[in-house]
Amino acid sequence: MAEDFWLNPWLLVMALATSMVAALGIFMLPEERHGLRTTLNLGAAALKLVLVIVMVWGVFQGLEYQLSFTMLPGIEFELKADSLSMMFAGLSSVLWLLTTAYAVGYLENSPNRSRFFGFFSLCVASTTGIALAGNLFTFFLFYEMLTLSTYPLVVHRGTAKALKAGRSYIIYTLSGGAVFLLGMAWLYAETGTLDFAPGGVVEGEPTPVLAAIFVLLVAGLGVKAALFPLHGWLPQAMVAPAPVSALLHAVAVVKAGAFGIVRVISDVFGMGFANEAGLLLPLAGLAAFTILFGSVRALFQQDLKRRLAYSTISQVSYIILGICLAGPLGMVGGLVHLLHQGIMKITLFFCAGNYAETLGVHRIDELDGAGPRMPATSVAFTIGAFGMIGTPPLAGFITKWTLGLGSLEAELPWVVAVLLASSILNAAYFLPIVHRLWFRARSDAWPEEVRWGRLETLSWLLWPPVLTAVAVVLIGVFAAVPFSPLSWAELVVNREYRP
Amino acid sequence: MMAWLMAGLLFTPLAWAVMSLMAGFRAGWRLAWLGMAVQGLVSVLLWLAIADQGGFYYALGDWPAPLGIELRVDGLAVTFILLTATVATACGLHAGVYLDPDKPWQRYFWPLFWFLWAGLNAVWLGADLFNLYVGLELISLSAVGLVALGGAGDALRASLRYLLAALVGSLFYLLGVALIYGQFGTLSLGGVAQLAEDHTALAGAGIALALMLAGLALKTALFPLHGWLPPAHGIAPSPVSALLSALVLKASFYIAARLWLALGETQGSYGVAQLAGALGAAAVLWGSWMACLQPRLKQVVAYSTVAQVGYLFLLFPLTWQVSDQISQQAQEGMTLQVISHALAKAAMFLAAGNLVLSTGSSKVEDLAGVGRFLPFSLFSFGLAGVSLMSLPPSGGFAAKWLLLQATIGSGQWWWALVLIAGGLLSAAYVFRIYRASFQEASGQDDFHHPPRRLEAIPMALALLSLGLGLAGEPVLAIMGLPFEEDG
Amino acid sequence: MTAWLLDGLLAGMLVVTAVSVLVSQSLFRAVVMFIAFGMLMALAWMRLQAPDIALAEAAIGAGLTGVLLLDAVAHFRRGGGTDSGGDQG
Amino acid sequence: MTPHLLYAFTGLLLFVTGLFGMIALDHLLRKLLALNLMGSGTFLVLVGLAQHRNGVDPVVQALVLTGIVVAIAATALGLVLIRRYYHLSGRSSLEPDTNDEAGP
Amino acid sequence: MRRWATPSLLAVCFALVCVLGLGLWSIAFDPVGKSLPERVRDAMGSSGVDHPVTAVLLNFRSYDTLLEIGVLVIAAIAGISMARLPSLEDPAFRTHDALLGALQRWFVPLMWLVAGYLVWAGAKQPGGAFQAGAVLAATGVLMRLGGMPMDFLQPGRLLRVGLVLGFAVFLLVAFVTALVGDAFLAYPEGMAKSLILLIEVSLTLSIAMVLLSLFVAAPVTDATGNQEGGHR
Repeated sequence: MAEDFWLNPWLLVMALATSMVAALGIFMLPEERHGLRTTLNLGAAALKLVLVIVMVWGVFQGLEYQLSFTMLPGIEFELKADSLSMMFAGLSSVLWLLTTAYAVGYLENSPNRSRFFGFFSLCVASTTGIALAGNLFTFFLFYEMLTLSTYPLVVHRGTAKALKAGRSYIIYTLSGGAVFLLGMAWLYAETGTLDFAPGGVVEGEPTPVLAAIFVLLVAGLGVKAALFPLHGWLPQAMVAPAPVSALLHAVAVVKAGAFGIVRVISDVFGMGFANEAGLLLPLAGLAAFTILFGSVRALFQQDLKRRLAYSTISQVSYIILGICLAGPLGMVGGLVHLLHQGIMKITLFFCAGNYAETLGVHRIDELDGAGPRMPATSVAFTIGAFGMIGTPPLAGFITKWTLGLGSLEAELPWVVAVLLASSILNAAYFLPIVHRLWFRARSDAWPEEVRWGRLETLSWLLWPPVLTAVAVVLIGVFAAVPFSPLSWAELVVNREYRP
Repeated sequence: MMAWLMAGLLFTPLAWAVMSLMAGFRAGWRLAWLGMAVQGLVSVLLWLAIADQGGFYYALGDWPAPLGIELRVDGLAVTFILLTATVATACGLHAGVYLDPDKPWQRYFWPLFWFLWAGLNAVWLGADLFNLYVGLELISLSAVGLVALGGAGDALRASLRYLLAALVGSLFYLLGVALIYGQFGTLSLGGVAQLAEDHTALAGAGIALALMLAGLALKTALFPLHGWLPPAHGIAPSPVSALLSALVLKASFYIAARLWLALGETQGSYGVAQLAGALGAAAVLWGSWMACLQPRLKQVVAYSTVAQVGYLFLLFPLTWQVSDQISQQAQEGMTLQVISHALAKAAMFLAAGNLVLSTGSSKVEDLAGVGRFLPFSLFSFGLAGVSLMSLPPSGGFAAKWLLLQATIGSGQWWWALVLIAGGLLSAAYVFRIYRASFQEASGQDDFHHPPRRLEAIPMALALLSLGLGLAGEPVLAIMGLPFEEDG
Repeated sequence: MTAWLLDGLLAGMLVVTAVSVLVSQSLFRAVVMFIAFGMLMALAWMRLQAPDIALAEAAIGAGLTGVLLLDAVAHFRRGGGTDSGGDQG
Repeated sequence: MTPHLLYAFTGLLLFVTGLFGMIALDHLLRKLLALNLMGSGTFLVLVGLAQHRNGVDPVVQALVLTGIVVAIAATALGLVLIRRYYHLSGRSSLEPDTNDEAGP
Repeated sequence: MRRWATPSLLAVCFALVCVLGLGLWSIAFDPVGKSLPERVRDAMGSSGVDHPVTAVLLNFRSYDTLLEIGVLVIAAIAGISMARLPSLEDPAFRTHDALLGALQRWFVPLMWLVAGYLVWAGAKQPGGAFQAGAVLAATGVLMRLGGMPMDFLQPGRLLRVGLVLGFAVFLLVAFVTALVGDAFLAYPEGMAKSLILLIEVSLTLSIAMVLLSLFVAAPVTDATGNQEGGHR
């Protein structure tokens, strides 16, 4: 009885529906019903979090949620919750709640909020769908839905610059989707299945055709994961409002790409097969190059959000690099970074948004003395930055340590060198910001300062970064506790390797 | 029972045409409600009947073929009848509100509308080559009449071009019919197909088939014979454009497909099949490209029709001398593409009409800021666009998926590239419209709000086309209903 | 033999009138040639042992279409607005 | 070879002649005439070929009667449109658009 | 470019003639299948008329004929939707010719007679509704040219009734035959002849009306267009 309740597959649908229904409701609401809209938004986000927690518990117990129906002959729409999908779903539902709260504050008094929050919710629904997708086809469905629902967010401001960024975003992502579709259709024609299964569904000898399919699929996903040379859209998309950037970078878009690559490697081709076919090493090389390339480019950015954007390009490739190490430890490192990077990066973006909204600061050289002016925000930013660099005992350290062990296990010592070099570069582009925040005095007035009562900024804007910053510390310090990202990643990998 | 269903489909639209000619526009509209209800009911009943007892030939006037005219009532025909009932009803409901009842010429809208519907049903069910010709003419002339209705110089020019193209196409088809009759001595498609199986690769029959296909391609606006389409579809009132793009074009394509499936294998050739596919591919690329350049909203949609029709012609290479399974996939893909394009394009034209009505301008650039005032119609337009871009879960995606499988399965991978490129190009013109509407407004604030119903209809159609992919299997099941040759 | 000669002559004249419908300079002439063509068609139908069609062709094809066309030519001759169509006679 | 076949070949020639006129001529009225030539040609092929194989064939004769009525309906409608178009715009031809010509 | 257009078009047409001619030739000397006229001969007995063409038109393939009348009605509808004024209102257009007057006086009744005969004869020998309708219409055109006002041709109820009369009767017969018999347009035993005659007569009137109305509708006067979004 109790088992039945926990195993109810409609939980999957409900987890999807919360944000989907919220989106529809919000579209219908008149522009001026702010209170109702906020309630609907936060209520849906909270409800989704509860549903996901229930499923996390269930998956931990070893249950597997599954729901499917046939769409076309041979093609199923399938939702499935396994340990890997709960990882991504958990991340997105937690961060959605925080980002929604943040966005409510951020967009106070700006037009077109119904449209914004409607697409925002759709975007999260797509992310949840990507997480819960039980086969490649369902994954693709939500992957394209994500593309469509983020476009209005990117161009939300309607300025010429935003429209240009939106255009390049849509060209990149739709082309990626098309390439992915081609790979998927070919895969189906070759293997007759699109299912995800631990250890992969591809059988037999590696062939050039399978290699070509792998390249197509990874190239399609690499666009969203901002893998070099497919990263061009990401820095431009920075014109979007801060909560959008935060969501795009930490949770939705780039992570969808990275998560997809993980799925393709581990559940479609199978780690062993992909490694034997010699597909992983080139990808690892590309990921390593992207890590260094992103970091170097970040050094030269003067715009705070652009620097963070290049940092994202660099950091997401850690995930791919980890998977490509083709060993249990490497995979743990990659997966745990999926969560860690999300939480750290969203902290940084929240803070950047706060500086922009409260002080009107967009450029790094305008940040002098922001620390004393906005202490809580700046502390959060500092924690995020140190986390990124990989300072013990913060979250980023756990990642880099595990990845390092993984690369030694895989006997690829050059990866350690890449990790070290990247950490040094990270420090090189983050420490000057921290230095400016705390150790430089302000000589002139802020570009556009807004006062929001007693606190340093609006409380909607203040709490999300503070909470995520606390989380960065906690998941680093308590990495060994059950349900911490690290333990969950180990759980995923254990199940993957010993199904 | 069956006789009444046939009558319901073939004769009631004609009767309604007569009655609404007697009535004015408003009375005609009230009449139309009843007529559309009857059509919907009859279509569903026919579907149930076929599902129950399988498809069959129906001899009109109790004269069996080849002497009399036979109707072929099978799953595919029922699919198209249901589609027609859906789309035509939507367009009719939209037209009743959209058209200005005080203009004296609007009273002739309903008779033409019903004649068009009768012609469509006649074509879906027709299994007699000459009867199909008459059905085509019925459709073409009423479509031309609808385009020209009350029109000014531009509309007349468009309708004249349309008329001439349609007539030339019909004559090509008829010449082909003449040769087929000379060759096989019968006009019944079933009889011809049977004879063709015993006598393969007859030179004359091959030429006749090519002639008929050429004429039908002209009527379907296959590149490079598409020149007449954008003006006609772009300038007609929106409900008419929707009807033309969604259904009228499909009628001639449907005949071409039926001919090809019946005769292509035995009398066609690799060259004809590949040529049709190549022209279709060119249509996809050229139509999409032209759609990106059009300054007027409805022209964009019209060129998109040129492109989308191109996909349909991939049916020819994908069903010629391939395994049954691949041919089946291609046919299913084609059917889904017809349905999803019909729904999406009707939604798009109706939504475009609302946008034009609301901004008072037909230019794309004047859409700036409309996103704030008319999100509902814009949203319908967008959802329909998703289907045209063939993104999942839309019907367009399901169609493309099946076609992709057929291309890969038959080893003709070059069509796969066309399918992919076409999807991207259609995204380009759809996003061009979004982009214009997201632009923050330069002053223009006096948007007119169309009535609720005008907004609801395109939305319903767009949702149908979007959800079609999810219901792909049951829809294809209708098409796959069994057919008994002598039932 | 005479029958063949007659048929051959009729067929030849059909083609000749058809071509002259298309090439004649003046619109009026073209229409007159077209009516003549209709008459020849009626004859041809008689030769094909199709009296029904011959009657219809004479009445509808040559007769009515001819009147309609002549009326239209008169309309074009009177002129309706600025002329850009070129050839009228 | 029968006389019927001779007429069928004549019909073929008429069809192509008409097609040529349809494409080559600009004036709408001439296009309409060319169209009628094409129609007559088609009817000749239909009857000539069928009667060549069957002898006198009432079926094709009936078909051609139907076809003639359809043709005159189309012609008359075309005339109405052409005259109105001429009246409103003063043009007697479809001036070449940026795109392809009507017709094949 | 333009210089080469006509010669290349000619070449294409020539090629087309060759290909089609070959096709025609190969068909003419290699026909397959049975011949249809024999079946017509066998079925004539139950067709209700003696003339095979009429039997095909109004019995075996009556559905074609029904749709074809539909096409005519469509053309008429589209035509009269453009008519604003009757055609020959223009004084310059009216002929007061003594010859025409005399012609009319004698000719018109004669033509009516011919038309009536054609309909009646259609059952047994060449002739029928189309031919009769055309003759009637031609008579009407003559009368019109002679300056008869013919008010019934103004777009109005009477015109519309006239236009669809034949079509409506045809449809009605289709329904009634289905009610009493077992299929559409399957005429009951013995009734075939009278039903066909009824259809023919009403068709004759309608066909004449359609053709006349198209003749009248052709000329135009100015009218405002309705183009979407044409304001800006």
